[in-house]
Amino acid sequence: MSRTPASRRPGPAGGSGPTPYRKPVPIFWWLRRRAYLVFVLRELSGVFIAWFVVFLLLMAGAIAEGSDAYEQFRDWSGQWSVVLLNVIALLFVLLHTLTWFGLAPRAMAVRLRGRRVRPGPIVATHYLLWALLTAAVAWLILKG
Amino acid sequence: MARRSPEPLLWLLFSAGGMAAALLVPVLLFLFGIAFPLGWLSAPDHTHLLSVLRHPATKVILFGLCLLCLFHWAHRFRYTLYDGLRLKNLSLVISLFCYGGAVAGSVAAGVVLFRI
Amino acid sequence: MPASHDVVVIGGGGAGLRAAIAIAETDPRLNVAIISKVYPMRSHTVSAEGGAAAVAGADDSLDEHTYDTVSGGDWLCDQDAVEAFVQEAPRELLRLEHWGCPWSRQADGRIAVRAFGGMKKMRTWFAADKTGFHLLHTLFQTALSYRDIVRYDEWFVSTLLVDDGKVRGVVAIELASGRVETITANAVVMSTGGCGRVYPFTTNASIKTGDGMALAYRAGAPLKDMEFVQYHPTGLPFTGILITEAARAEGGRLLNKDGYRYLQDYDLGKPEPVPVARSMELGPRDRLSQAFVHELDKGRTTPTPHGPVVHLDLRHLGAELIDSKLPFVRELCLKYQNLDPVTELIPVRPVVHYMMGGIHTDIHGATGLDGLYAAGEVACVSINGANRLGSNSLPELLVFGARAGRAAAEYAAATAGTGPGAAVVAQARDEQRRLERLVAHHAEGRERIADIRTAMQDTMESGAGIYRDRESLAKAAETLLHLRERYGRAAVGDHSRTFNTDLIALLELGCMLDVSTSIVHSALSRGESRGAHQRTDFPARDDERYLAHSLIHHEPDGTGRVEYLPVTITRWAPGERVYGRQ
Amino acid sequence: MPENDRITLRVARYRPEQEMEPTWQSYEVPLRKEWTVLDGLNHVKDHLDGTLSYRWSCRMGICGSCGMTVNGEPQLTCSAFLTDFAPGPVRVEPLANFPVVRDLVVEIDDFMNKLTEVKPWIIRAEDKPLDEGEFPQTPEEMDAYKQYSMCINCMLCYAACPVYALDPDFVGPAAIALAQRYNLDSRDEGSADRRDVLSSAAGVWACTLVGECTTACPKGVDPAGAIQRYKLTAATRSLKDLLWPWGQR
Repeated sequence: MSRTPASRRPGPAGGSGPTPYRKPVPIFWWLRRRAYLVFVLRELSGVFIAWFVVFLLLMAGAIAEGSDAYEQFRDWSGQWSVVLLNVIALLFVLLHTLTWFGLAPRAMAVRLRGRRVRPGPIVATHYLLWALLTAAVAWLILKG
Repeated sequence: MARRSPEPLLWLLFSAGGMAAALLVPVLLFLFGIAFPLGWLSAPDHTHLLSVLRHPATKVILFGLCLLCLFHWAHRFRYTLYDGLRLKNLSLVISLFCYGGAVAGSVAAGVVLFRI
Repeated sequence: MPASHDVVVIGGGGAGLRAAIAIAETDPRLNVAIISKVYPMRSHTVSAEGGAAAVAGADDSLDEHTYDTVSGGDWLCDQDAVEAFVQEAPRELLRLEHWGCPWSRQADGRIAVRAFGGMKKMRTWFAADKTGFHLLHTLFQTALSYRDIVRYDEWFVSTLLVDDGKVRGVVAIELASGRVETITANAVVMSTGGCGRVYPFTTNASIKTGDGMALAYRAGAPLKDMEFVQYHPTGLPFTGILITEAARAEGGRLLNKDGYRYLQDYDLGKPEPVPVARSMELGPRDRLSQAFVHELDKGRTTPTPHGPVVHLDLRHLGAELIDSKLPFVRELCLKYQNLDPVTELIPVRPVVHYMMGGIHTDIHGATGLDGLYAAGEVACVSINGANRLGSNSLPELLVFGARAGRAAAEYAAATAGTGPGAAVVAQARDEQRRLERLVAHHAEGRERIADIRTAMQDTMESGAGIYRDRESLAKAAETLLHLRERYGRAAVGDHSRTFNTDLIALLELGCMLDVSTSIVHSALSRGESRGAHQRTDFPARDDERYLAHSLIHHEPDGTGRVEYLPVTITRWAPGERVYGRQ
Repeated sequence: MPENDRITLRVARYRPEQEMEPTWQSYEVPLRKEWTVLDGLNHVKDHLDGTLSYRWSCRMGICGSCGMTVNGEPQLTCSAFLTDFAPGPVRVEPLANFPVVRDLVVEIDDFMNKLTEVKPWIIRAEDKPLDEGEFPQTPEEMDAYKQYSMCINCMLCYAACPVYALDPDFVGPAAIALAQRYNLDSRDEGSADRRDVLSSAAGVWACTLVGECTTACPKGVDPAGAIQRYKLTAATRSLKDLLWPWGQR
């Protein structure tokens, strides 16, 4: 079957009606609906994840350089402005985590014994994994 | 049919980054960015951290985390500029900036981490 | 230069789409167009719920399906047509399966069937309780794969062009622009569906205004058996939304105000805990709706602000069965009745559902006019006789849609090259002028379209309802004549060319007035009670005089001339309709 | 609720022959507990102003004609009850993101074309003869696509989608969901034929998973999920092609 579809307005001489009205989209369209605003904030979380990478590398570099550099890094990261930035970043990252786990069942069609697994258990598995990894990382860092 | 669109691979990197970030970034950011600076928890000493960082597994994991996070940022930021600021007509510049940034950042991460 | 096609199909519902595909398959060189006043996927086929009957099981036979259909139709069916229908139905439903229709399945992957009213065996294929929806979308999406089928979406056909007894095309209005175009064709397939909207309380969508019946009737094709109007026993009060017969096939029970299964009082069998074929709640629709009227007369219905009701009880079926087999019933009850059938009774009352009558066609869909074919509810072949069995209408539109399509394709191929004559061009020009004058004329009108429409609907319900008699019908005929006069003074306040739904409402009302007049005159003429046509002044069936189809011809004064055509009997001599007993 | 309760409908009017952009017109209609917004509009059409244009048909949420924007949200007006908006006024506008033809009527040609592009029909290398009977399909196999087959083409998802608003080339939620409906059908062999359109820049990759299409869908189709799943399929496939370029397909 190698049919290709037609998509044309039939009839002779084409449309003669008046032009339809197209509503313009404002630049800040995402301020008009709560759901759109949440979406844009979610997308902005990417910026803070990038910031975290920068922060992590600065710290790693400082640790590698020696204990003096590490102390300097600690002084810098203890400034209220840096802490505030990290608090905001953490809030965005948490928004990312929650929305990410919430959307995970959308992309995955997990099948167990022929049956599609419902979204609930998939989300729960993500949270469980998150808890385990968080505990492991915390243990590794704090055990010293 | 060999159409080579980079989108699928970029999306895979974005997705992997999203997952890695969701799982690992909150605890790291909370500890090093907030809890230790504010003294809620006593910060680990330099020797301990250095020994953790020197472990090859840590290096590989952190490098992977940085790379994926950066590509995650790049993908999202690109679409935020496209849609949120309606700049799709600048798509080439934006793509270069975002993914170029991610590549550069990843190289920097490699240099920092693997020199420890 | 008018647009021209080999075949034009009017109506993009199940029958029209099936016809268009059949035409494209029969002769790929033919240029086919579908003209529809709505986008095809909006067509009323979408609302069909319960299923589509076709012999499937080893325990079933074509003869049994034929017998159920013929007895269900009170022996007014043409038996040759029914035999062709039951024979081709399974292949049509199977073809739909190959086209992707998500028929409900058994655990092993084969097609599942369910019981249905008036059917002795389980032979109703179903897609949960959205069968019509899936059937229509499957057909529409499959039709998209035929590049040569041109679509005129949201074009309203205002007249058929007829030259020398042959249909040569149509004049149609494009809603979006208001332009009026002549579209010529060598053959026309009419598949615009029914006319439930001539009644006040109907399951039918707002678009079911009998346009195709009226167009054919005015053009000279007679309408057949118009007095047979099916009332479905279970509609939701106020909205008239259909609660499918499948609800009863799965075990739902009808209860009067005392919680009593009243159907046992009307020679429909004894109440059993599980559904029994051709018995009680699985009796035919005409008998069930008539039983409701008797319960009403005995004061055993429950009054509500929207009329008296009885109750449909599904509670004993449980949530799991309802969610898997009847999800739409639950959805509709929750949304429109604010109740959950898992735990509550559903109030229901009879509601106008289907026209057994329609444009007279032969077994190939050919009408009384050369070049005009018809299929689906708009047509009367007749396989439904005096009462259609539930789940026969979907296979009917497939079987006869395909048949009409093939016949139209052959006719168009045979008459190819004969362009429209001068008479057709003149007619088209006249129609264009008429439409322009119509808008100007009705701009001065004072009568509200909705008022005339409501008056017509009330007239039909009181004069030609479940039970009628000479007096009620004669009065209805008189009122309709008066309404025609008022129609001449109807007001069209909208003078825009762009998407003028006021003008369309006017044209639809004109069609409905013609169709309702044909119903009333056909009903007046038939002095017997048969199936859905119950005359209190002639309570018995009269095979001596009326084992015949009524054919009503349009008269210029707006009335109709009724003739009779004998019913085709092949192997099933008329007998008693027996339900609920051996 | 007293019988004489009333509610105001603020309706967007657009008469292209008379005005350059839409204006508002208010109508007062009875507020009854059974009445939907559509019943309110019908009351206006029948008794107050015959010039108001809108589409409707089945009034039972299955034909997909009567989608409009009610108080800012895309909804089927036959399923939106007036009492839920009391005391009003109720703002009724045409569906967002589509060109407005007249009053509450929008042009959906764009969707109709896109629907055709994604080839929403069974594609097979070889047709199976009818004499061989049906394609067996277990309830589990049917479950794989059933949800996506419930789309009534009402266009609420396009009206809710900001990506479609910004980029009219986007194939869009319903069309992609319907493509997936066939891709995931065990009878179909046409996923390769649909790949070009679906994995183009205007296909799934344009979607940023706002998720509003799924929220707006009155039939629980979850187009956002359909798109995500297709992304995963396409990405996995690309990865395989990259790692085993010599592998089969």
